[in-house]
Amino acid sequence: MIDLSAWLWPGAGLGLVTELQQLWWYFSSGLWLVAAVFSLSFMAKTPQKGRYWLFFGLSFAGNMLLIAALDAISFYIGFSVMSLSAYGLVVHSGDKSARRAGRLYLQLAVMGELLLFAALILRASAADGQYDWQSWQQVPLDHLTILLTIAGLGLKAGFWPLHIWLPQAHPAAPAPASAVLSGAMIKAGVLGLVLFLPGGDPQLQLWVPYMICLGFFSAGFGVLASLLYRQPKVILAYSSVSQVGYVVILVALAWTDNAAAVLPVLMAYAAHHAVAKGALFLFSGINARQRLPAYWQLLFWLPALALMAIPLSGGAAIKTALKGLFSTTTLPGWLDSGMLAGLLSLGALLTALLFLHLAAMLRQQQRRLGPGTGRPDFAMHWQGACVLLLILVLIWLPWQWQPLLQLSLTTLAWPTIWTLCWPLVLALLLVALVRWQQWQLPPHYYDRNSSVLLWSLWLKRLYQPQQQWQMAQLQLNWRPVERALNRLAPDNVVGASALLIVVLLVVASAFW
Amino acid sequence: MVEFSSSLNLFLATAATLVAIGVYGFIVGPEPLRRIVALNIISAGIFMLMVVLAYRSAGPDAVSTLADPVLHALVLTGLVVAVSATAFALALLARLGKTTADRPEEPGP
Amino acid sequence: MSPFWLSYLPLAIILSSLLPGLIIFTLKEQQVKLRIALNLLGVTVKLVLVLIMWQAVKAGAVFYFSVPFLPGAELVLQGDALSLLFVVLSSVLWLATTIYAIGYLENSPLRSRFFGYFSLCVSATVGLALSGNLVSFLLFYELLTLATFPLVVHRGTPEALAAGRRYLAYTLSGGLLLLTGVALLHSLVQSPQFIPGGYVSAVVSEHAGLLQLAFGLMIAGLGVKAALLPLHGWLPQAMVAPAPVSALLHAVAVVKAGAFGIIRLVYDVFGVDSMQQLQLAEPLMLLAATTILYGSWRALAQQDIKKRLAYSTISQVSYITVGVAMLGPLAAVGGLVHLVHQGVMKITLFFCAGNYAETLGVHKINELNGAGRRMPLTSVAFTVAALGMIGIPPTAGFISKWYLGLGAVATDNSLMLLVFVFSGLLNAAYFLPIVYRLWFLPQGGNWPKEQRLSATLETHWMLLLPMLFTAVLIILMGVFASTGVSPLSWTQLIVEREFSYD
Amino acid sequence: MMILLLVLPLAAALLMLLWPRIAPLLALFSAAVCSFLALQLLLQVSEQGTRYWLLAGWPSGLAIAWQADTLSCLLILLTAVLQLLVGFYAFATRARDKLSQGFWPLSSLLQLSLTALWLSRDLFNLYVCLELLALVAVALVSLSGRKAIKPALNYLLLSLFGSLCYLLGVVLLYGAYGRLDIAGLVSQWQPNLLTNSALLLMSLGLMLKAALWPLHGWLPAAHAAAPAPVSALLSALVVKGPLFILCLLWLQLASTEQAQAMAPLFAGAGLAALLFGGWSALRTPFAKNLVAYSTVAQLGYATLALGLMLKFDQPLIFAALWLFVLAHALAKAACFLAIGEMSGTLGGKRLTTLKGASQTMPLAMFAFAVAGGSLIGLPPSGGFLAKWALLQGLWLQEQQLFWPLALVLATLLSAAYVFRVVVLAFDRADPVAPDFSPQVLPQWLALLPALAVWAMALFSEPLLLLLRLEAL
Repeated sequence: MIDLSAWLWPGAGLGLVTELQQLWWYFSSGLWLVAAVFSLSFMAKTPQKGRYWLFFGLSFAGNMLLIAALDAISFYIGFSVMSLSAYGLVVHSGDKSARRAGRLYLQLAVMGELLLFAALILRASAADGQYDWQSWQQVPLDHLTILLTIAGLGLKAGFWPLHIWLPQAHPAAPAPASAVLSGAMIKAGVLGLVLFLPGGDPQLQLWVPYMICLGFFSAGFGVLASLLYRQPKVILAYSSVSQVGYVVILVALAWTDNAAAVLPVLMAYAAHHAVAKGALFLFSGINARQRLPAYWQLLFWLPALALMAIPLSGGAAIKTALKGLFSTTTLPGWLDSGMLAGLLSLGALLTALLFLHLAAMLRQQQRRLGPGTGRPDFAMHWQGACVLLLILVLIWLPWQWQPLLQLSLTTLAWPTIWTLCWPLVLALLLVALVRWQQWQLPPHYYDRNSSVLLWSLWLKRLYQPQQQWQMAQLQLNWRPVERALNRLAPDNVVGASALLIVVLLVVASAFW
Repeated sequence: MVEFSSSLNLFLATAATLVAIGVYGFIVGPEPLRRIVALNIISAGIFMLMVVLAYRSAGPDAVSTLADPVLHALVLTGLVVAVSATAFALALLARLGKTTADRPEEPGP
Repeated sequence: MSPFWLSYLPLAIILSSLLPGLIIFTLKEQQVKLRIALNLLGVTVKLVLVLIMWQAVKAGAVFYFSVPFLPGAELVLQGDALSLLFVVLSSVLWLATTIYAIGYLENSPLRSRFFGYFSLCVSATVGLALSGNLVSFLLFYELLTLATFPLVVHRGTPEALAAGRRYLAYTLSGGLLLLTGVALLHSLVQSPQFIPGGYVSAVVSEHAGLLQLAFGLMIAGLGVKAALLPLHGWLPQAMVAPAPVSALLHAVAVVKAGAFGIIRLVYDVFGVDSMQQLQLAEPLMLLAATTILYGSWRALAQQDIKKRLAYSTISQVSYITVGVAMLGPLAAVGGLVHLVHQGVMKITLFFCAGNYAETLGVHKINELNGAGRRMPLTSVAFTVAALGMIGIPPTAGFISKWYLGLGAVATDNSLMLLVFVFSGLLNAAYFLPIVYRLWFLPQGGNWPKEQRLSATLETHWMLLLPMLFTAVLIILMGVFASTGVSPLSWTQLIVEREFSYD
Repeated sequence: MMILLLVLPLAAALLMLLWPRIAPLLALFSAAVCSFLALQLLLQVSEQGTRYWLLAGWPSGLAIAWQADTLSCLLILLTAVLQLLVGFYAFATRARDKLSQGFWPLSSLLQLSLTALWLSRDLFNLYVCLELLALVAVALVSLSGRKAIKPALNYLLLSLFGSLCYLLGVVLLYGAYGRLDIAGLVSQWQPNLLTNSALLLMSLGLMLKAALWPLHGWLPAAHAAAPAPVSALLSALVVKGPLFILCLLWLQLASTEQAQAMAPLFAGAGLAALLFGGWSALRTPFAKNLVAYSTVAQLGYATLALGLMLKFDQPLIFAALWLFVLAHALAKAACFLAIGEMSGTLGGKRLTTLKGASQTMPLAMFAFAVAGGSLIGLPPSGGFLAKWALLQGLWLQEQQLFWPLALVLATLLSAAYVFRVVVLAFDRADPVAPDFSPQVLPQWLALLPALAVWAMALFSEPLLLLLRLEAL
């Protein structure tokens, strides 16, 4: 740990002190590094590489800084650097959709930044000039601060309804950038939520049930929305929205007294999702570029299945643990743990639907690319190796990390397998049914441009007006009046002055 | 306060009339010469007033004996001033006449 | 160092720029070297003197120098912590601006006049910073108006003349209102030295109405230069001046003079207690808050770079006023430190704008597309300064906003926090599009009027160096805010002294 | 010493008529000696108190009363110094401007009459001084030749008319009280119809001569027509003579009720003069007219101060009145000299000829701007001192808001017309080329009075104290 308080502000420091930070640091840096390696090949032929690497490096640095931060201001610095330079990644391609998405991203990023700023200010003044996390843990929260924090960080974490930039920005960014956007940066928001809002605070307790509801809604919403899109990266983005919903539930649970039990699960979920989603995004990048041999589909299915929580996968372990947490945490009566478990199963069904849909769309994309150019070249292998690396991490993760390993092993029990599997099976059946019956919504329901872009445009027009209301300039021409007055002036100064004297004399004596 | 014998009232009225005529002439007359003359009439009126005032505290029959010498001195001084001023004014007027004769119409500024 | 010698230090600081200025007036146009030497000599001497003073003030000394002037109001030069903040700011930025101006005005006519008035302007600013009572302040305030006017109209074009007229109309009226207010206050309590805690408390109960009137008049007078809302009209016009002048005007001299005056008025004339008793702070704060939002809002629609910057100045300077008017120590730190930070950031922005105009002939925002590749250093500096203006960490702007925010919460002005957040949004809304154009849009066609000013660099080194210096300063002041040499620590020292009177 | 102050200019004037060739030297010499003497006198008087003389040993009431108080001494000093400065300027430019030889004796006579006027405390003697002053002034105006004759004649006629009004008033007073010295009159003064009308008559006559609004009509033409040094003297000194008498009348003679009744009228007239003069100066297309109208406006300050003094009886306001007079005298002299120099060199009467003057004639323009700064009242000039004193005096009266605000407005107008010229001078687009190469020395001489008015700041404290004491 590096103590910088003598140089910077009180409490300033960097270090990986808690387990939370360590884990976050490892999976984030891992993902960033893999994405960087991937980019070496993937971005080799794009114009303006320098700019790409600049922003990539900057946001990487920002992300790492915010994880290693031991105080709120360092976190905030890292957060700002990360989110603002990520703009450069979003708009990298420079085409119209990227610019639009970038605009929306930046608008929301700046808003989030400032909301977070306000929250930080409130928090810091409540903490009486201390900025380190430990001091902040002791200070009670108030609702305004909570709201501002959730809004500010939530805009980065991207759960419903703060997700609106995700489905725009992820498809627009190059694949490695989307991978880190979705894998690492979203998690940065989540990390913030955990760090800023320490568990056990009485005010915060009141928010827990609502956040759980929000999480569930987000999880469901993400999937349902994704079914209406056919672009793989959009689907992946919506999948992130949905997955973050679960993370939000975990974060909310971590705010309760049960934090000690929840945190490992949260960490596991975050890491798992980061790696899996990173792999998926990278794959979608490869998939969109060239025709792939069929066995390459494995690179898709492995992470997808992990996210769909088939037994023995990390995903399954986490889902199971989550279900367990519902029963061990004290929640208000109307949040029945059984109902919540049911919702989780429903969520699993939906997730499965999403990935099946995604698989179909990826295949479609392949088909559209036409006949392959022949053998996959070195670049493709390089990129594939990166994805594979992530997948290996994904598989290796549960075995390496003790808590997760135990959870994974429990999923091998029969009842658990059943609970985990029936949604998948049901999903398969459903999809098969839909395919067979050729059920489809009317075409205009698909791939709609989000109205968010319109709002963003409207907002832009608002803040970049060509004209503004101004005070009407009073245009009065005094010249004629002046001329008329000048004409009144006497020609004969002597006579006029003398007359004036007489008049004044008479008037004054009359009044005196 | 001042008391006047009634016989002096006539002189007073004359002085006032002179001043009034002069002022009228000064206001009305467009030619400078008329104004110079008018000024002289006014000063004549004022000097007359002064002369009359010199007898202000005297009785009606004591005209010759008890005049205020200071006022007479003042009148003399005033006359000197008035004459020199008039002379100067006339000189100026003459130069003005010369210049307007040289250049009949003078463009305004 | 004998005390006798030291007591003349404030005077010497003023003279160190005044005398070179006066000599420069008499120089011929061709004596370039001599002029530059004189300028730099003045700057160096001033910096050295300021450094001496800084060390002494830090140790607790207070400098005092007075000449008899009006009955009950001497001409006092006083070097205390607050005045030193402004003196250091203006001296350092004067250095930067002088170098910049030498580069900017190379081969342009009437340079002797320009640099002469330039030095006068700085002398007036420093005098204003050092003035120890209201009457001396008033004097330098008016001299500043006079010294800057020739700079504003330096180009002598019809627009410049119109701007100059407008500038004068505003600033002279302001000066007059200030004079009226100072006279009123003088008739009530005379004009003693500035003192932490103010000196009006004795008559607060007796003459509350008149004191309020005096405050209103003086704020109106100072508000003209500080560009408070209804009185800001001159500032956007005055940007027709050459870039170094705009830089100096916006960052240091004129605008800051007003803000500095407000600080003095609130803390050292009225004092916090009297301000509260007279209920003067609230209206001032609201006015300044309105100005913040209005300036930002108007900046949105400006298509001219310098004009946008000018409206941004209107908004940013009011942060200082808000910070001061919140009457809390933390807010005061924020306001005072923004005096410095805004100065450095805004001067950087104007240097950049000047570089674009001088090198590429670009004046409009929509001509800036792709300038980041043609002039990377300038664009980096611009970006840094713009981010600072928005208040993105780790720039200096963040520090001031941070303390302002803390102060707002500490003084229970959550409304102000909202204002800061919203204004931050607006700042982002008018700065980020420029940054976007610089870096992300391709260059559209030829530059309007491109000149190659340097063989190797993107533009003349004298235009680059000051700008880079201030840009680096922005980052340093932000990152090392807590160290002993930062403006922040100095303002904390000031606030400690201002708030610990009894 | 005082006699010397009077005899020296007279002797110089007479000698000049004998030896016209050394006239300039004589004039300068006498002005220099007089300045020195006046300074001595001022120091003496400020130390030992006011000095009185009764001429020729006559008893009080009969003799001509003279009195040298600090105010008189200050004014004498001002007169002498300005004579000297303007004399230098005239000397430096005499060849170029073809200044008539008549200037020198006339200027000495002007000094004589003014000195006598400042000293005199006898109504009739004041009348004689006034007449002499007017005649000399008119003669000076007429020096510039053809075009000046008409304005000079108008000036003369009105001046004589004013003198006669004044004389009538004096006569009425003498008729009532039988005395002419002010000190004696004060002791017997009663406010009644007679004194009322006498005061009115005298005041109106004096106002006409001092060109106070609304009787200022003759001034712009006359001052604009005169040669530059003459305009400087006229604006700076001549109009102050009647003003001085007016102040004597109202501040010393008039009873409190009379003063109170008249106060708003004077203040109103002053304000009107400020506004009207300022506006006219702002709109006139001619350079010298601008300065002349500015004189009308600045005299408004004095009138305003007089009115306020009558109303509030506040010594500070009295000090303000005379500070205005002092500052205006110096500043206006500089203005006229500078403008004269510039329009002479650039060749044209119109204001537009001054375009770009800051490049072609920077010194003269600087002089004008510096003097203008005092007219506006920028610190630390003399004008500022006056305004400061006035404001202080006003603020000492509770609930006085109107007059300070009016003052602000008037000052803005003055700023507007001063900077109208200055802004023009900074025009680089199409500067007017000089007809011949500008001379440096006259420009410096024009700058001198301007610097002097700013140097008043150095003596501000003693000045204010002296003048305040004078009012008590």
